[in-house]
Amino acid sequence: MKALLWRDLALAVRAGGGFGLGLAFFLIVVVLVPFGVGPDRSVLALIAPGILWVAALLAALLSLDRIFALDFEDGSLALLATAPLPLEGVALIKAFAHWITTGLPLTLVAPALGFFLNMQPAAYAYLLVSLAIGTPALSMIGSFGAALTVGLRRGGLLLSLLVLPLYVPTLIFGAEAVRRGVDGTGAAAPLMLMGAITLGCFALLPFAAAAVLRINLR
Amino acid sequence: MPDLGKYAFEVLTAYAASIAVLTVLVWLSVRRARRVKRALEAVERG
Amino acid sequence: MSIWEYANPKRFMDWTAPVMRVAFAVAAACLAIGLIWGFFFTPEEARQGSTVKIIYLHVPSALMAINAWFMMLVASLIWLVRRHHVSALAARAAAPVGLAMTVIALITGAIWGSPMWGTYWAWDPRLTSFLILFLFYLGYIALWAAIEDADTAADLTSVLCLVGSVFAILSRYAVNFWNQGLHQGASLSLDKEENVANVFYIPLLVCIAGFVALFLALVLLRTRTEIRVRRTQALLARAQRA
Amino acid sequence: MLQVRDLRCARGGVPVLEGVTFDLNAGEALILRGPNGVGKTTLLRTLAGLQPPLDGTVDYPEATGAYASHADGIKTALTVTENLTFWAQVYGLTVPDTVFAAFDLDGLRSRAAGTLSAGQKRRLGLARLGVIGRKVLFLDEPTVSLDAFSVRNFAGWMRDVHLAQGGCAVIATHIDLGLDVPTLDLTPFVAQADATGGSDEAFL
Repeated sequence: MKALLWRDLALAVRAGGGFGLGLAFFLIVVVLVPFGVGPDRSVLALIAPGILWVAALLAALLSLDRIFALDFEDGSLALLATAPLPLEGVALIKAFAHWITTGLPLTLVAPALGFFLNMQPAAYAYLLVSLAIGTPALSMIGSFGAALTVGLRRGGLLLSLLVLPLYVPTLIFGAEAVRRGVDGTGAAAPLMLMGAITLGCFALLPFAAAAVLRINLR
Repeated sequence: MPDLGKYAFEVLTAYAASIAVLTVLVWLSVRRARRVKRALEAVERG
Repeated sequence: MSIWEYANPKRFMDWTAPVMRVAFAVAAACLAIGLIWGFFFTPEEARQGSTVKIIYLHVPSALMAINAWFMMLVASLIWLVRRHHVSALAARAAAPVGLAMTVIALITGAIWGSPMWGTYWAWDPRLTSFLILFLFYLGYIALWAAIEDADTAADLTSVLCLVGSVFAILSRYAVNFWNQGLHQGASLSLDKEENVANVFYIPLLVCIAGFVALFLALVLLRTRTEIRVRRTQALLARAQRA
Repeated sequence: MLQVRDLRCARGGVPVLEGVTFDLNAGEALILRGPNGVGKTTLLRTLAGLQPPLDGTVDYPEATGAYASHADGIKTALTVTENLTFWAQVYGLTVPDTVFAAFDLDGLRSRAAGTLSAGQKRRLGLARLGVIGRKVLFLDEPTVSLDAFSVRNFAGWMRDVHLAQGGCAVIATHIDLGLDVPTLDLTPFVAQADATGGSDEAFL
């Protein structure tokens, strides 16, 4: 399992643009928002957490279809399926590698970008915590979606259509946690619920992803 | 016609829209069913 | 003959032909009676004025939108466990009908609430969860369309239905959490005072029966069509092989 | 070591082969012959466990099977050594130094796999088999895009290293490997047009 993780991280850094791709996209989306919404600082401050969360979601979504598609095309997915490594483990490791290359950098950079959107100072901490808890779920759900559409033509488009509805609970709880954190009504509840979803995803989705990979490898 | 009062427009649009969606759904399903049935009979005969 | 024998495609085609016609007849009758009765012969409700008449479309369609997904979930499980083609095709057949029911529920719900909320679309939790259900239906139908091999399509869509159901329920409560909720209380809940006054109640039941019958008839019709498509493909494949 | 009893396998829900039965003891190999599309790849994938058979059984000791297909699963961004080290670690082993010589990869150790020629990539794919130390091999056209010298080299490795150490292999190939091993022509096992078990059977 560690070998697969190291290989995927090495591949991401060497060939896939690695950490940069997700971050660049995230930066662009955040910078674009004021052009769309207008430079009014009070409006921006109000919507900053939501925008950052949606941007994180889209950045995660962007690099999802590469998780399995590359291995599927060059045959290593079939070889992995016949290796002693369980496919559930492969799905888990792929999700974790995706999180490290996209989710983690987003979480660290998001507060800094909050600065652009004139986010209230109180929100920085909550944003960081909520993204830290939420982005792993985005990667795991995304890994399942990628496994679902790995063999299909135009899989990327279908992947977004299938995965975005699955992101709704995490997005709602994530953005809500920051909002409640800021206006003092206690962000513990949404954070814990989101944490429950993330743990649930990591507990159950690898099996669904493995089952779907086996079907697609048939 | 019952006196629908202030919200006549809303009630009528709701009914019209719903009935429209249902009829389109039924019409599409029936049309596809007939077309597929003809195709199957052609293959079975052919 | 065990119940599973009825799921054999050929036998399924035989016994569903008459059932489908009966279902269409019942649906037409109930919908006609229910809607006309509800539209013409029920008094206006004190608070909502005549918009209460929308109840005869919103409640049944909302009910069917959710039950359609539940039916698809059961059909997917049957396919995954017993590999019965008919149940996978029935799930595929039910999806567009469920989608239509969700659309009706959204339209009627939005319009029904508009006097109270002042706008045609308010982010009310229950209405929003129908919007999310709409996206799930869309994804499910799109996945069926994207896969050539019939068995793989059935397997993948079944797994999507299972996973989707969990997230649909999660979204249902997440949405509640996100917005306190302006939706009217349940029109048909069991406790007495919450219930709709009697004079509205009977036509509502008739409408619900009509929607259920229509759903059943449409699913049978579309499943039979899917079976005929599969049979055509199978015959052509066999002819090509011979 | 490998028992196959009355195997029936399908491709895209359509039965392709049926009644396939053969045994392989340690140190033996079997070459599959037959026209393109007869089902060699389907049979190998079923034997390797990538797809469930419609009928019949495949028995070989737990966790000793390995599969190698046309696509040799090489990551172009990694070097030859990294590719092999990865596969070795997945199987919990280390890369034996002899494997570079056996597959004539000595000069390419630190070359990125992307810069290799088709023949060199194929040799790297085969070298993986030398690294993972699996006894029962299912090889689909292993010597495609290899020159005569490399083919003899591979055949030598198969005979002197793999089979000699008690391994066995089922190889689908058109190229004469120069190995004096039994061959199995799959034509008699082709499923009739109306063979049962396919996913369309319920609709016919």
